[in-house]
Amino acid sequence: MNNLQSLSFFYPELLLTLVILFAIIYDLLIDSSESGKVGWVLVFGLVLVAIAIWFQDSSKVTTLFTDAVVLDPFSTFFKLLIILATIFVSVVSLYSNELRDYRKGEYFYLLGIITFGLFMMVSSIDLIMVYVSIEIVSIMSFVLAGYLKKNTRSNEAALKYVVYGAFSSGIMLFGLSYIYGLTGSTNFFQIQQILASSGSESNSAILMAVVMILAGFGYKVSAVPFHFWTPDVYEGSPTTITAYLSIAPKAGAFAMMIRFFNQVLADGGAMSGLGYFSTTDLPWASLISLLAVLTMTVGNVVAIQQDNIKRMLAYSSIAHAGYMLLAMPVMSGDSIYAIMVYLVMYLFMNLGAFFVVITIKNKTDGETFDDYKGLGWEMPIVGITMTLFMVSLTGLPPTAGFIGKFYIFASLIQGGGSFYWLVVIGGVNSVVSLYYYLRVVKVMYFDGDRKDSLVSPPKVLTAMLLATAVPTMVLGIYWVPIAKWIKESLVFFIQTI
Amino acid sequence: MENSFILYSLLILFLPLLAFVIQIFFGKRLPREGDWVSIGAISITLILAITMFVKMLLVGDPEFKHEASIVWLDMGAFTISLGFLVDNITIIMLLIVALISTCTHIFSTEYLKGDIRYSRYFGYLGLFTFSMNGIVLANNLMSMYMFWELVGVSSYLLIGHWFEKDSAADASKKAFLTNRVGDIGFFIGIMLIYSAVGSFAFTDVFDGVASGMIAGTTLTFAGVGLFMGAMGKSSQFPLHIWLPDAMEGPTPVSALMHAATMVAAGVYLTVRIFPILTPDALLVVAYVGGFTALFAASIAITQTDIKKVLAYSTVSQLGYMILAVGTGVYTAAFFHLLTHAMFKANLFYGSGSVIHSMHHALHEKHDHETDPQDMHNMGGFKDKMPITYWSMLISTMAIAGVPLFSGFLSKDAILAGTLSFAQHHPEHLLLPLFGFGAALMTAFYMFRMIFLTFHGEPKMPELIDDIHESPKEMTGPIVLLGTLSVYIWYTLPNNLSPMSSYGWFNPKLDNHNFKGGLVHPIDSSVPGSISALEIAEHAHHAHHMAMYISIAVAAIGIFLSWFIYIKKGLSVNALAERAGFLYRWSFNKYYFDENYNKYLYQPTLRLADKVSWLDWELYDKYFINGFGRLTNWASKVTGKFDFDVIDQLLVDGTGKIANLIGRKFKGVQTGKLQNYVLYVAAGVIILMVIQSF
Amino acid sequence: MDYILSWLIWLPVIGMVAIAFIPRDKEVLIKQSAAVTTGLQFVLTLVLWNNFDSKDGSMQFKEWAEWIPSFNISYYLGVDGLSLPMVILTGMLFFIGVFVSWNIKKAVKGYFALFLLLNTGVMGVFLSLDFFLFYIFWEVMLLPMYFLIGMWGGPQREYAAIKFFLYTLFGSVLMLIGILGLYFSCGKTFDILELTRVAPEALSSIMWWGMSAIKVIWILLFIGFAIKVPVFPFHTWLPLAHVEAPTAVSVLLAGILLKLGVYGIIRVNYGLMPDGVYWFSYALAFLGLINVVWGGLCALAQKDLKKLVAYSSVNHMGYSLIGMAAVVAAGEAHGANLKAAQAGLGGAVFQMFNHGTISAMLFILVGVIYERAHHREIEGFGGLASQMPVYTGVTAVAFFAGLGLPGLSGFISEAMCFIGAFPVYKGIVIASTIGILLNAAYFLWAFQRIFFGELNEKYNDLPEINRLELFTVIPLLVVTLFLGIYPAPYLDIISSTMDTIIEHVVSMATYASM
Amino acid sequence: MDQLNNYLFISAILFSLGVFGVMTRRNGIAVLMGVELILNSANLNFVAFSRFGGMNLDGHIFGLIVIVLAAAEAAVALAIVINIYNNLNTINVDEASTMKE
Repeated sequence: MNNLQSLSFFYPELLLTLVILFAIIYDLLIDSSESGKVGWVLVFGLVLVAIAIWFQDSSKVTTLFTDAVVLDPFSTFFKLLIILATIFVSVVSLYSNELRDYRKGEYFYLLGIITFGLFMMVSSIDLIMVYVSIEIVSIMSFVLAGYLKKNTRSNEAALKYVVYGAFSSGIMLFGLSYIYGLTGSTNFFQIQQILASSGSESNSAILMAVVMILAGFGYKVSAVPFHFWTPDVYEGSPTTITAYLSIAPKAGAFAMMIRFFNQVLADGGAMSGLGYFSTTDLPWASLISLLAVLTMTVGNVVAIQQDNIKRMLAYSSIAHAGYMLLAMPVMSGDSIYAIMVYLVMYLFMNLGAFFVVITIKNKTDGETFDDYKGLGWEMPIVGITMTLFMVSLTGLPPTAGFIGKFYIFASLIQGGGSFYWLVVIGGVNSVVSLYYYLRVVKVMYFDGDRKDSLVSPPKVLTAMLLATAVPTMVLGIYWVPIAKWIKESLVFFIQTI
Repeated sequence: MENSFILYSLLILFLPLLAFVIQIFFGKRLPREGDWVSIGAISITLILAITMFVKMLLVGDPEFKHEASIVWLDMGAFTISLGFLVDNITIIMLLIVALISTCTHIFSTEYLKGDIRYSRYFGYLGLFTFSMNGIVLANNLMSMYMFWELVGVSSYLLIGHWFEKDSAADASKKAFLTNRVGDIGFFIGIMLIYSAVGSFAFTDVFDGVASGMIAGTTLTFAGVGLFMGAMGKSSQFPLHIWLPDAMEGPTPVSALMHAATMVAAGVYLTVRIFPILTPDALLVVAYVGGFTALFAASIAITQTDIKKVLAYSTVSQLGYMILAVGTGVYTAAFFHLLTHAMFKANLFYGSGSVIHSMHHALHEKHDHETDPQDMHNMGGFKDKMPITYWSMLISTMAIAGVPLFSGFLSKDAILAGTLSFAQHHPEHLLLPLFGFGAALMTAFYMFRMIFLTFHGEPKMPELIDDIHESPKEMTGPIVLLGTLSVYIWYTLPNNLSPMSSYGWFNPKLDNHNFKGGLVHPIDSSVPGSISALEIAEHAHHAHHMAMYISIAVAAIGIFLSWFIYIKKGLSVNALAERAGFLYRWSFNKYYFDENYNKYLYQPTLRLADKVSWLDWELYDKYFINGFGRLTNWASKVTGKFDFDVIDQLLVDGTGKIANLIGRKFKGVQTGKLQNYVLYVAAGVIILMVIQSF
Repeated sequence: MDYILSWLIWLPVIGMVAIAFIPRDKEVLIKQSAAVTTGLQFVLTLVLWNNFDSKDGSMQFKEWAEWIPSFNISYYLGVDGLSLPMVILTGMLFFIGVFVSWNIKKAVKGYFALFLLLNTGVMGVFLSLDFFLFYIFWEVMLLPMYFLIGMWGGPQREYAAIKFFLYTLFGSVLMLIGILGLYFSCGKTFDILELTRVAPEALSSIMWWGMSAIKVIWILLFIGFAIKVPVFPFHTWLPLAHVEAPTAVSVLLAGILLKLGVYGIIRVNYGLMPDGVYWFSYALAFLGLINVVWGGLCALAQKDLKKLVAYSSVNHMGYSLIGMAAVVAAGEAHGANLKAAQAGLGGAVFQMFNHGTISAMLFILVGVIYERAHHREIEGFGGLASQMPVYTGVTAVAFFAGLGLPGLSGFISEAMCFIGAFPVYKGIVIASTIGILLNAAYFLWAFQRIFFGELNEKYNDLPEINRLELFTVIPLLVVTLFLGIYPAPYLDIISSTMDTIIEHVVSMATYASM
Repeated sequence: MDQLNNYLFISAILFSLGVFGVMTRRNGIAVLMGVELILNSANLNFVAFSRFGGMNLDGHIFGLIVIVLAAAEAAVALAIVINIYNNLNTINVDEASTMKE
């Protein structure tokens, strides 16, 4: 489909662009003290975009812009997910004390641009688009990570992020260049065709290239050993941005990774339920399995040592990336489904946990365990929701986190005996994770003095906590509609040449 | 008729329980702390028992037997029935229990007057009587086992009546645990039998054995297992250790339980299960019994505590009975059980009476140091306590086996059985030697006790004025039981000769048949065993010889005792010195307690400590928590690795090395060049890989 | 009657919500609400019992509702002779537990809310017929337990709580894997009854890593349950958790939560993997033996009374394991000895109940003395019998029940376990009869040290056990005594179901070479 | 083919230099230059493949886009470094290490 025709299928993105432009202009018109209004503009705009996406008929899968991006239910699902995360984060950002002293207009439209980048990320089927979308997201993230200009930690986070980010995307680019060199194309499907028809003599080059590309993906989903930026950046960035980084780019990167592995390195047959069939005879499954195991183990194990809750959550997000990666090697429809389910569950519980961190930081200006002492008594709603999030992150029923893990484990077990060891390791890991998640609960309830006076956070924050807590709870008990929706979204564009 | 026996049995069983319940809940609030409730209940059971006994005599049928049972536990195929078996043995045993129990109740009203737990004491007596009757009435192994344990508990509670004393508390625990050792065997025996026969009821078990459902070694083991229960309860070697310690309980309790009834339960059990004991099992029984008889007697010789003497004497006498079962004359064992119950209970009452008055005397003198039970503090009480003295003397003569007294008859029957057994099995000559040896020692130490207590000069003259005869609540039972130690009660109405045990109890052998008497031995169910009649005839043939020997032996024992303690023909101390280690061994009960403590209890406790340490300090702390620690350690190391190795060493380190080398060569350029080359080399490798296609 | 099981499960949640709306300073009202809720639930369990048809060995009062169709998950409840006694026990102990915790001072509202949540979890596990539901309830118990121990417990409470949580979670993760393995290899269903029909055959043809799937899944599930039982070597959480937990929680932990393990093994492992039963039965009996001996020896060595009681649980649950293993006696290989199987399995199930009442009693009594003396060192007491005669009497009965005295319920179940297991595991049973002795030894020794001897002067004004405490102990005592004398009511409930289980295990076992 | 190999060789060297630079330089600007080197090595690859591999112009386009993005990235990165300099008075990467385990 050529560029002009494509535009008619591209209206949600165009709408988003308009919203961003409007926000930029609006920001120029208003006073610094009112810059929060830009946030509402963004939120409102995003809602519109979401409606647009929701009513856009994506069931007829199609490629746009001469096969650069696709429109399919799979991308629609991720777009909605990303919008949801962005809306949550935007609203909370308005009430975060960290950002109080800064002009916020930029902040919000940068968020908007990231959203746009993520839209591209989840729908790109061309190496160029892959790189461009990753860069859009990354560059905006660098800025946002360093948004607290006067805060040296934020600066430091930004610096580390930018160096790591640029470096890994550079390496990825180098890897992409080899893929291009090997196949002469940047289009996923053509690459797949050529790889499938070529013999095994170029395997070593492919392997190297894919490892380099994995560096880029790994950096985005923060998989070990490309995760080193994560703790520092998460700790230093504004907490709202940390929350955002832990969800949205991760979701986008997963979407991208699924597409890449499923359409470039495999035969795309996963959707038909046939499971993974490698285009080349290289052991992608084992490679990703190894990555997944390393990721969750390192994430969980190192998280135990943390004293800073934000940093702990950073490691926890590494671990969760590991759980999701766990389902990747199966590459069956169910495993992708499981990852998608997990992402939904993860969105609520992880955002919720970060919102609690923000709430507490607003109150005590601290984010270490000591700052949480006795909090459960002082702020009952915060305490209870945090407990719920922690329990959910551990993966205990009846919470959303359990359902996510349940789907992941189920897809692995369905994948057959060769994946059982992954399940066992995943299970043991969740036991380990219990230790540090419960530490938060312990500190909140068991440590410190019980205070009789109650403190309540701002109403909007409370509402946001509930807005994440209620789904975390409810989805743990009844998730049929979500599962159904995801199931329907599990259609992505497959070009047969 | 049939119904009335069962009904009476039910009443006999449950009345004491009722008394127990009333005492426990309301005893303290009743007038006289409710002792009349217990006495009333027990008296009714005595009346009922006597009624049953009389009825039994009237029926006069040795085969007399009533059974009734209910299904207690029903799982479909697996069921347990509980029930009564009322036959002559049962009724006689019920009578013994009821009689001694009543006596004990009455005796106790005086003996325990003013005790702080007076009502509870009577309650426990009720509980005991209930459980003991339960054992007696049981028609199956399971319910017997259950009451068996309950008896153990009541014994525990009564021995520990004065639990403030550590020794009493220790003794009660020891009694229970030692019994439990035996009970393990009992239970294993039950399981062996049940898994083969599929029923617990005696009749089924006997039939099962007769039909060969269980035989050979298994049956032997089952028999020995059941016998282990008896060993525990009847305090047989090597489980005898608890009974002497049990004397820490109030003396009436010792009389009731640790002399007459409870300890006899073991004998009762072996009598009951006699038909299923294989010859091998019987040999085990015989040797254990025989050895215990001699062994305990040898300890009794040197004891100075009056109750300890009686305790060891009880152990020894129980050994006798067990020996009798083992040699096949099990009705003789039961007969001895009967006579022994009377005279030994009486001896305990007598000793209780003595201790009671000693206690009072010491109390008057405000002396709380002197041991009121030590015979070395007594002497010359004969005139002060004539009733006690004469009754005890009668009982002593009975136990020593002097003709005209009951013990003579029963002991003679046992010894005859033993002797005949040895005659037919010469390799087991040891058994009669055990028997006669024990008889000799019994005569000796019993008279030693009498002489030391009642004769000679008072050892503590300052007390003698305060020594008085006990009140009639105490002397009454003493007189009664003393009277019952005379032979005539056991041979009536058929026989008045003191030399023959033929009477209402024992049958007469007439023309290869049992005639008269209510307790006929029955044939063993074990196929191929010698018949009861043959055993009886063998014993009958040995009867005279055994009688002469036993009279001689008793006479020698009594004479020696008189010679040493009255005539002072031999110095006790000199004897003790000359006997040296023998004396010390005997006096220290062969160091059994010490050795058990050293080689059994302490190692067990140490093992427990070790296991607990292993469990908690090692397994849990290092293994289980080790996982946690490992994770933690891994966490630290990984965290460190993250920062130190990757960040500091690899990333910064390269720079540092570069700097270092740069400084060394005073030119940054050179240093960098070398690193440069390194990375170029890496790049070249990448290229070479690509060139490979 | 239609939704009685649902009522049983959700009633505590209603109570919890109600408590959530009561201001936290109205402590009495909170306690009363908890008492009313659990009381109602207890009454409901009795109603359930009354309407239960004991002749019917299958599931009764079934409730089914669609839940997650894509995974074939349903809300499926039912009760049979195996679960009914446990349900009654749960109702009773939670009701009593409210009164045991009447003197809780800290955060009353939170305590009772969590208490009721725990109640729902426990009840749910016993009544679920859907494996997924079962698992959810299983896990729901963990968090309240964590808080109850960690917040209201003794000095080492936090350590104990997290240890309990980690241990149990480890087991339940393995269980989850097992459940999923079953789901995918047995026709994608979580319905336990359906699995019971399908699994024995379906599993026998599957191999994983050269091992039969039966073995793999058996082990996974067994470890999950064994940690709850607790079976040696998964028992070390127990002494700690019991010791640190507040009295009421110890009561529930020992009284009900441990039973979940045995219940799970019988319901799930036995139902779904009869071949596994045959394969594992010796190991099961052997583990039982170790539990008996190890627990007994450890109890003997304890200086802390509560720890002693805790180890006694290890010891007592060993009997249950031994009895359970006897179910194979009904198979051809052991001469179709139905009697032994009935005795063993029945004994094991009876032992669950009896240990529930007896250990609950013991923990309450330990709590009583701790409340007064503020310590639990066995050596630190002495002579209390003269100071607190009623307490002594009650404790004596409880201890005697613990050591398996005839006339008290523990004896019957222990004897049944032994008798049942004996024909199959002679050596193991004979070895484990040493437990009879150890039981008596540690209880009597402790009893002597606490109650006998001269009264420790520190305690000559120690108050006697009060009415409230008596009220919590006496019902248990009565049940123990009643079932000890007349076990028929209990055995009536279970016997048909036991037959069903035995029949199922024996007939469904394919004796496939595993 | 030989010519392609030459280009690949050069790009590999550039890549290695870039990696080395990123890893060893303390100066923030220099580190960013290392990144640029990496990106340019990739660009070189793209163009070389496109030119010598007998392929379409995708490679050229890719190269152009990368240049644009590299510029944007560099702008942002430099802004961050400047900000660091404002706050810490240094652009030494090592000194920005307040966050560690």
